[in-house]
Amino acid sequence: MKIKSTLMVSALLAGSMLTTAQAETLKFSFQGTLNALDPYSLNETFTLHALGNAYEGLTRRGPDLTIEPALAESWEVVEPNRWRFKLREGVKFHNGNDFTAEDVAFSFERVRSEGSDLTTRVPADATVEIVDDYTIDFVLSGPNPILHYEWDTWAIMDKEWTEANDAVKVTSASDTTPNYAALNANGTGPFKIVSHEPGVKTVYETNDGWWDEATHNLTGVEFTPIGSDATRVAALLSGEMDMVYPIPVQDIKRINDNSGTVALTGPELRTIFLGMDQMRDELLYSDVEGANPFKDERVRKAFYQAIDIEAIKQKVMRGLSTPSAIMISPFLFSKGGEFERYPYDVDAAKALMAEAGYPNGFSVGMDCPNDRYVNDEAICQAVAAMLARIGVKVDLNAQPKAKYFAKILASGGYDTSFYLLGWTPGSFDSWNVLDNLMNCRDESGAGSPFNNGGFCDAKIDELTDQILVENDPVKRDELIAEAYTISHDNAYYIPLHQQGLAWGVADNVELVQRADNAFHFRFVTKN
Amino acid sequence: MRIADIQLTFPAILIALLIDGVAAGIFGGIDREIFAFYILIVSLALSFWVQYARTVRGSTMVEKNKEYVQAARVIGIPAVIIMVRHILPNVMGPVLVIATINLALAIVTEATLSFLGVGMPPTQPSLGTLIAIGNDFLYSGEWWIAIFPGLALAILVLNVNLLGDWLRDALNPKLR
Amino acid sequence: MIGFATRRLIQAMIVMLVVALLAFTMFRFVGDPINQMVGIETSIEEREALRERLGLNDPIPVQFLRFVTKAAQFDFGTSYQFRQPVSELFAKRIPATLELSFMSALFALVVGIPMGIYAGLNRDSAISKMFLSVSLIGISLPTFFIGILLIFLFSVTLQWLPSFGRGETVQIGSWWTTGFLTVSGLKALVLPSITLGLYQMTLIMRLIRAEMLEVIRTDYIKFARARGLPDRLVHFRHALKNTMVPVITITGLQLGSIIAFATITETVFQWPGMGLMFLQAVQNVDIPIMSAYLLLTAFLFVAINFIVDIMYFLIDPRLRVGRP
Amino acid sequence: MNVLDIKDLRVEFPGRKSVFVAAEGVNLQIEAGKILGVVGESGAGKSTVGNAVIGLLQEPGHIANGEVYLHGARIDKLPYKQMRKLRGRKIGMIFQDPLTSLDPLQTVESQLVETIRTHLPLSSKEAQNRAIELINAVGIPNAAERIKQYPHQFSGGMRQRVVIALALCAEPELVIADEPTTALDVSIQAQILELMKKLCAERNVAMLVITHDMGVIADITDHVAVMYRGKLVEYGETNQVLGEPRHAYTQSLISAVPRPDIRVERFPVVDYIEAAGTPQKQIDISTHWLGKSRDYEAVSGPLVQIRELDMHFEVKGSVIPSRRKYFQAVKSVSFDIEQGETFGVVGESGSGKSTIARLITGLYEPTGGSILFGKTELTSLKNRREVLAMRRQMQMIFQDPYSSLNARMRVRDIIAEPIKFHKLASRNSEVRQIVDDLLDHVGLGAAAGQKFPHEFSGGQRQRISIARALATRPRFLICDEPTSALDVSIQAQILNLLKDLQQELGLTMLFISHDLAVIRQMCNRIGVMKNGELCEVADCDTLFEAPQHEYTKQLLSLMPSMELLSRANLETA
Repeated sequence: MKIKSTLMVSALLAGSMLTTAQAETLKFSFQGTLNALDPYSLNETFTLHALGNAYEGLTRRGPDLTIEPALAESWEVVEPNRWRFKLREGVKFHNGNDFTAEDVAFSFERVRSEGSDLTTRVPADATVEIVDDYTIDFVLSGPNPILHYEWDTWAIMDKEWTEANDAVKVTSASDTTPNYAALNANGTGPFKIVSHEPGVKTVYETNDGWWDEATHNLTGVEFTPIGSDATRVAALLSGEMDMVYPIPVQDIKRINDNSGTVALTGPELRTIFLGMDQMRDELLYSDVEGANPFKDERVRKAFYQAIDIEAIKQKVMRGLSTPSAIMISPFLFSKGGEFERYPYDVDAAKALMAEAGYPNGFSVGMDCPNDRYVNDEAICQAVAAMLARIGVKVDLNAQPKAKYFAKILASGGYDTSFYLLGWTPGSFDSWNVLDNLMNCRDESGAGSPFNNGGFCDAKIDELTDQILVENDPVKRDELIAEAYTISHDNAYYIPLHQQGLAWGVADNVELVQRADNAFHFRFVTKN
Repeated sequence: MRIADIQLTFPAILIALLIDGVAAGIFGGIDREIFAFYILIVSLALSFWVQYARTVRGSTMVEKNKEYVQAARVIGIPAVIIMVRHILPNVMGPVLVIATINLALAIVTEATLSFLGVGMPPTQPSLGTLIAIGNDFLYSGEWWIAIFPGLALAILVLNVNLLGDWLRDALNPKLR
Repeated sequence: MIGFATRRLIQAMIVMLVVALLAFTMFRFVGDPINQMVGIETSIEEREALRERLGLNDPIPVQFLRFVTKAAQFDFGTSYQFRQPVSELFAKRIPATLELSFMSALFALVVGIPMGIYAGLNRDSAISKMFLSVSLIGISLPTFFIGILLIFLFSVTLQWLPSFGRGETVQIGSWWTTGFLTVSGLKALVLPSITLGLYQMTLIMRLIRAEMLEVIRTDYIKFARARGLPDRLVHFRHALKNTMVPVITITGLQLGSIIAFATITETVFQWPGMGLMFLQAVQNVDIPIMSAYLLLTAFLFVAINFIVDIMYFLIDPRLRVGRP
Repeated sequence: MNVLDIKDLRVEFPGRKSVFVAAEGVNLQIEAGKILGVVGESGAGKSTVGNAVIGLLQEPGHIANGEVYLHGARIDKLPYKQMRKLRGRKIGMIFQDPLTSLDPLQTVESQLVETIRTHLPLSSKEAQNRAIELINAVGIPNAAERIKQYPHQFSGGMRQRVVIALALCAEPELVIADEPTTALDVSIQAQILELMKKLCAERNVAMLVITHDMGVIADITDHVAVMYRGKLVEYGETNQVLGEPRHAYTQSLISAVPRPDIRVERFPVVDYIEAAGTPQKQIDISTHWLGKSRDYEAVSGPLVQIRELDMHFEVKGSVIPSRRKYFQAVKSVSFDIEQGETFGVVGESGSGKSTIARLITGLYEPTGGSILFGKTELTSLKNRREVLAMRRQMQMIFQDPYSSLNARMRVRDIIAEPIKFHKLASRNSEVRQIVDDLLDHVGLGAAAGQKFPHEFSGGQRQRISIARALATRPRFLICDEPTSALDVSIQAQILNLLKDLQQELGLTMLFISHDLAVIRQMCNRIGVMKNGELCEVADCDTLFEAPQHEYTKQLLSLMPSMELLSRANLETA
């Protein structure tokens, strides 16, 4: 009886809630905020894709991340160093302006101008040549088979609109006056941004003049950031939200058990791994004096083998992770499946430690973020506990990401001995991983800036350069595999897993969960 | 007292947050696991001292005009000794009362700091950290992770209050 | 009175300046803003260039001077993350925080005062003892936890009240938005106000009770009874009014901390107020927002203190006339 | 017919372990227009009787037996609501302390009007008029204006008038006045008593006056009841009871009252009075530590010479000196205190007499003038050792026996503190011995040292204060109203003790009091103070027999007449 009355009340309330919103308005929430609307001001997954519903690039990616034509109908490498893009005709910006090659050329200059956070979208020494209104050439200094890999998140802006509104200069943090483009959006995409209150709410409306046929049935979208995990989940459970992400792994069961909601999970592209200082002669945070144990391959392997990755998967990630043997998701590298992790073997690890001269282990400080990756702090705790079994005492320093990154990156002088980090190659290509994480670097970070441990393997550097200019896919993949093998054999990094994606969705909503954690409204239908 | 007034403009939680930030900035190079504990203590202490200062000041202003203080002055006892031997024991009552309430507040603040991600390191769990962690598990059906530390805290606070009441009476010779 | 006001004003300005200095110095250590302003792949040189453009490489006194000069003209700079003038951002967020704080204070007073009076007048009754114990449990649970529990109960399980946000708001004037005028706005206020006001309510209740117990013992209450005045007059006109002076002091101070504690509540309920913005700013090391927030809370606190002092004058006639 | 008739009243206060009987077998009657006094010392149960009549006994106290009739109607069993209606309407009450009896946050008018309208069916306008009339009737000028003011804007005496007006608000038939003048200065006290007497006669009100002050009884009552430990020991016409007391307690009580008209060497020690104990061990002063010759420099002439002493307090501070406001507490006061004499200073509250004491002991620093102690100029002492040497020679006994002892120290430690501090004894055992002897000497017994101050009565605490003052072996003792908080019988004991000590130890004393009668018993010479100025200095007898200054004459004229009081016991002293 009681249940029945509760149900009645909730039904009534649900009814009253529904009447206030149109049935086809999608309400969703993400943990972070959408700040400036300028598509070049922040190179960050959520921002790029939230804006990607209003702005489009020359290419786009489908549900399975394959590259599709978007504003460019087709493209070809006409000469090894010259790419020709045929642009789509009849495309209009939200304000009614026509989309032409002028706009692409303008966006090309703007994206690599000072203040842009997306300068890597185009090579620094490339130039652009307009062939005609709907054809444009990109001229490079050398071959680059992955030139367009990240162009789905390089939004094409309207030259006329940007110039008219005095927004040619990219909105940068150092600006003292707000840039028009930071508060308004004018793209070609399926949705228009009609109101934007940073950190509070962003409202989208369907763009009826979109060039492509709409597969969604939405009239509008409301985005509200909710920082607190529990509140975000509550908003879904109470029916106030149609979709929220990410959801904590421990709440997946609850969301599935709840009638009317379901948790969508899947592997993400981001690889979580452990890095070790292999550059300094003595570790900053350790009781080992006069030596750096991480310079010894046996110690690195001992650490590797001491970690029970299955336990982390089951206990910490609640099954929602894919243990990884290499530094990239198998989705993004065809030969990824050929690698295997060193087996979990405490005795072998102990033997390695003894062999390396640390039979009783040593102590080491570990840096860990506590608000960046899925259960990041819990993973570190688990790792610390596992390493204790081989005598390594880990002093864990878990901090919010603002402090964490300031400490372990170049800006903090790579102030770490042992750290946990996650990496998604923006181009979905291994070269990005090698270039950022595995090449030699100097103390200021020139080279691979995110090789925090600072290991240096000339062979990997050499391979990286070859991979960049190798246009033959098969040969290229072999070179990549070779680089990863070197890393694996030397245990330069300890890859842990690809973390899982977890989205909470109302039953009446159908959508596509892409492995890059991007949410595109054009795949959504709401009944 | 002006300093106290200024500090009152910062609520305890912000002070703790800021001190924690500053300490981490200054002692960034030192092992956090060892120092987090002390940093937390210092930041909590620094955020609560004002209340004690104000209360003691209020009581002292009353006590110092009492004749026993004047009697001590007539004997010639110096101010410092009068403060320590005569006034201090007589102003401890209200201090104990706030202390008992503040103990709860300190634990709660510690929990809140953990909620904000700057509390105790995870390898040294505290009641507050437990509640903050359990908070994330409330919906998953693992309600006990947060509820039991919460209950423990409530019972602790209740007991400390009773202890405080008892202590206040026990230290007062009038009620002995 | 005017002398008093100017004296307080000068004090207030000194307080504000010190707060500004403290806030400014402390933020140097909170973290590196640059990391939060750019994507992870941005190169070191670009980061350095940005740092230089922001003036973060200047000596701290120079930065502080620049900050204070601008702040004096209500220019708090541009937010690093939102890339909008901080003053505009705050103008949009202030109504949310003030409405929430107002409702919490109201809740604390409306519930706390009667409970305090009851517990003061009937010190040995079972209900009074229950009030006291329950209130003790109330203060021993952290705000965020209470918030989540309330959401769990009233939003998720019963689905009576919204779990986040302000509901629908109505624009009044050029910049004030209010949630008081819509049903969803009022519904949205309920849970955050209770969460935020619970601690203050406990405090006010305990304070009123203690003061009542004191006042009830005074001669003038005895005399009022001896004159045959009905209990209603004795309790409310004489006793309650006399408990009000300390209550106003504490409540005034508490109002300041309500606004500050709102940071946590706003985070839990995704309440689009200043506190939420502040905590986000802390996470992202958005120094302009952090400094402006601290200055603003300090200002509000000073303003509230000032109002409290004025209220003393209204309530206590002994302060109203100059002494001979 | 009697307005009030109390028959066989018994009031009990049940405690956790036993029942405390606050009043027992009390029978009293008052006729309209008459005043009945109930007199007794603290704890005698006199206030209990008043509270029982008006139904305001402190919980859990209750009337266990007996009946109370008002105009023949029994009122002790009335339900709460009906009793409340009687209060203020039929029975008015006046409390002791006018400073705390009025709600500080309400105007006098609103307190009057609310009381009037509670009891009488008047419109607010009518009630207001009645309030003004009442205020006029109790002798406050400018009633219409002053009524709008708040209690703190009235002086103590004026406030007590307001309290009386409030008590008379609804034309009660009976007024209970509980110590109505105890907190007031002599001159004000006389006026208030006069007013009460007048109103009582004019309005034909029966009045029950509860007091410990024989002067008040003698002044205004028609009948008097003497209470001792909850029991009525004597009841009769005032003339008879005071003039020819029959009960031994009444006799001893009366004999302990200091008289302004005659001087006695010692107050008679009356066995009936609660035993304070006599020294359990006689100390031979000539050999004892206490009497040991002190290494003080010899002085010829006056011990203390005060010249042109000035003291002002800053009332309102300001950065600009011209805007500061001062209160002149002591104005150009000069006098000498001879060695071995007791110099009395008398005056009303606020006259600056206590300020002088504090200036001499160094608690305050004078703003002008000089204080010569022996050959040392106290105002110019800089060296700490010299200051301490001076402090040791003069000690002070304070007024309030409750706050003058640190509640958290044992009595032994309190008394030992000055000895240890000034290093007057070489060993701890010696200190202990001295403390024990001192306690014995002031009549408490060495066992008292173990206890805490709160375990003692007011009189006993004052003895502790005296012991502490003696612990530095001073040659100059300042007594600031040492007995004003004590009952008469205790006062008599303390005054005797002080006299004895002075004689034994050859002390010089400065004795400050508002009570002329006490001053007369204690002092060789007297100075009269008013508003910070010394009006007159004269020998004790001269001052009382032939006062010179107008103010002295006025003060003397306001003394309640004690002629009624029996002199029987005085001769036995």
